Amino acid sequence: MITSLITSFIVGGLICVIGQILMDGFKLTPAHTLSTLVVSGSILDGIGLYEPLIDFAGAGATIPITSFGNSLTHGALAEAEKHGLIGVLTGMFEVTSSGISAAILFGVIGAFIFQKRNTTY
Amino acid sequence: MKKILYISLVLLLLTACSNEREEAIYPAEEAPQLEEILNKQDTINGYRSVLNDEDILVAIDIKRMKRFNKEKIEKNLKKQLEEKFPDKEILVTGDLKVRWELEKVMDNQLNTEKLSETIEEIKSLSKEET
Amino acid sequence: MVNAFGTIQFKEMPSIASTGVVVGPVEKESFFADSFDEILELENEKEESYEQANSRFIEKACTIAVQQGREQMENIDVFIGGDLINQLSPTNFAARKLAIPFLGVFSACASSMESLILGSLLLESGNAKSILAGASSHHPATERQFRYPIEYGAQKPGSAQWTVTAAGFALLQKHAKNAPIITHATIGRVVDGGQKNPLHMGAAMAPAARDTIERHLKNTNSSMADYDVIMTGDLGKIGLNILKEMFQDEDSGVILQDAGAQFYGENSFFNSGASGAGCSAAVFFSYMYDQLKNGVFSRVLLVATGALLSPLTFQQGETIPCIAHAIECRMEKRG
Amino acid sequence: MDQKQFDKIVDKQTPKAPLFVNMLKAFLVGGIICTVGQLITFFYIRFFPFTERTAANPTVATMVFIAMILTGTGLYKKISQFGGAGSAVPVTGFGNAVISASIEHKSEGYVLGIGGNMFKLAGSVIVFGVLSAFFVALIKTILVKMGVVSW
Repeated sequence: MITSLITSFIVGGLICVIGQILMDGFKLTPAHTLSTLVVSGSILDGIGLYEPLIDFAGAGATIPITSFGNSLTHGALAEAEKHGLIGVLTGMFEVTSSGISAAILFGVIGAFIFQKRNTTY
Repeated sequence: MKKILYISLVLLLLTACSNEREEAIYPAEEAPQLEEILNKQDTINGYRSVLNDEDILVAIDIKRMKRFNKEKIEKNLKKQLEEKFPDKEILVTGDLKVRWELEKVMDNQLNTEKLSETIEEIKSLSKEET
Repeated sequence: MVNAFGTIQFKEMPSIASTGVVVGPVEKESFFADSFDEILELENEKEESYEQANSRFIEKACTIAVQQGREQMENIDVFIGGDLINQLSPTNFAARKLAIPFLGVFSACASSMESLILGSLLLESGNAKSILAGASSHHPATERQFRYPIEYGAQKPGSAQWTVTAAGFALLQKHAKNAPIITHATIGRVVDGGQKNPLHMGAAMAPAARDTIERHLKNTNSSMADYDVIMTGDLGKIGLNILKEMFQDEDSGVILQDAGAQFYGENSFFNSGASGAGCSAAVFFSYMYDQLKNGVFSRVLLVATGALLSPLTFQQGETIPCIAHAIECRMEKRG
Repeated sequence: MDQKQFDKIVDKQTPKAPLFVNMLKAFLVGGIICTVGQLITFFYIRFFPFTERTAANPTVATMVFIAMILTGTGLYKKISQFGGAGSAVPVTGFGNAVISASIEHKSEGYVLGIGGNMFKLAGSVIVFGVLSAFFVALIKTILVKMGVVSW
């Protein structure tokens, strides 16, 4: 258990460090950084490396936004494996990500609950 | 900040060394052959296995640094077991959930009927893929 | 009279009869907090949009300025003002309530001085007797338009500045008793220093400030040492250092000051300092106005700087053009 | 003064982002967020019928829920100022982008305000996630058909 926590800490932390390097070193905006990471996650899954990383690091690999690219690609690939080229297309419409649905749901709920407050400093 | 890093490093080393091999097969006396194969594995820290007339469920605790190859290790072991037990359905997994479920089976000393029910449940659980 | 370089000399001596400055709750932290007329506890009241809140700040500041000048709102001839929001909606909406003939102006954070220059010209020409002029900005409203939503977590670099929530308006009248007079004004040119980083406004605006100050000094045949203070609007700490280094004048080190750099003191949360049209308006119409009135300063140059960018232009990769308007104020004991 | 001289002055006066310190902070904050995620994963595996793989979905949803609370109370912004990418890269950062935008645009109504602006910041992540997934899957499928790689 504890080793799992530590590996997820280290792997998750390292992915964030890569993000920080993109932001500070390459002067990317947060949106550019996150998009880059999502695309990398998707490519990593394409060459079959992301799933082993999840096996290794658990939440350290599923919580960073890279896993978003991974799950999308994984869905598309699973369909492609079954139905060939046409599966890539149909797969695209089948894949879901709990991140998006959760963000939409809690975004609306959050807007309901929270009022505007004074800016804090 | 650095302190936390050091502490976590020390913890990592400690836990890496202190993992004891936990091995258990239920019902215990059933399968000396199975035990033999499982004990040979050097990529795992331990295992839990439950079997009845049709199925063998094995939950392995894969060593931390070998977990990258989780799928391969599972497949490999499954193949070995299938050779030895051609008439049984075999499930090998490194999944924590299955391990915990098998522990429950062992703790509750389930009898045959309940056992096969639970085994079916566990099998369907592990089939679910995201 | 506008000469070739854009410096205007006012012969009729328009004066700043009174001022009104209203700030938000964060500005309690300000170095200038004691000089502000009113600090509101709520940045925006319940169910009120940020833009509405901005209008409320403007209305309050105008009311205070008029009250302190012992005038009636209906006696004001013209209301000149600007803010940072699209189509100047907060000022337009405030003008709807004030019901005074209205001129909306925009030169981003330099709007405060632009409205003051226009007001002085109207007084000078004899077409008006009392004028309300000033500018405002509202932190959350500006932030959401130019940057990110308020609650979005984006790490700010050390060069970033904090748009203040403040409205500052001045009542301009001819020959008001015991009030600072406006002697000169220099209209700024749009200067582009080739900067592209919207989180580093100080660097973008410094060349415009330099251009305007230089032209003003040249046109009025004066040097920096003739002024007690030359105060820029919102260059921030880094922008001020850049401006000082560009001048390489031995006097520039002391005389050049910046309202944005001093606004929040040394509080590192605000990084390089304050910014926004309300920053220059609030400081010039409270602290600087008081100092002039109390005779601490007798001759100052107020230079408000503005970055003329929009969220579209910097996303399209354009550089940030900037402008700076200057007003020279003097306090003379007049019988 | 020409452009070069000016650029030099700007360069000299602008403070450099402390890359190493920022990296360390990002590591710490990102690591902690992922560890919390791992704890939540354990919770779901233990008490609900989820395996390690399937537990990722409820975990992500729970993390976004936590992000909602932190965003609404104004804490997420503070964590981000300290943690930088450490709080932007985990899915909580994605949640923060969506939730902050929808709270912000509530004043323009539920359809045009919240509905229209919710993905103002986070939309690009979805767009590029889906696009790259499509192309990666396409390329891999073609390569498999050609016999260069296997599934």
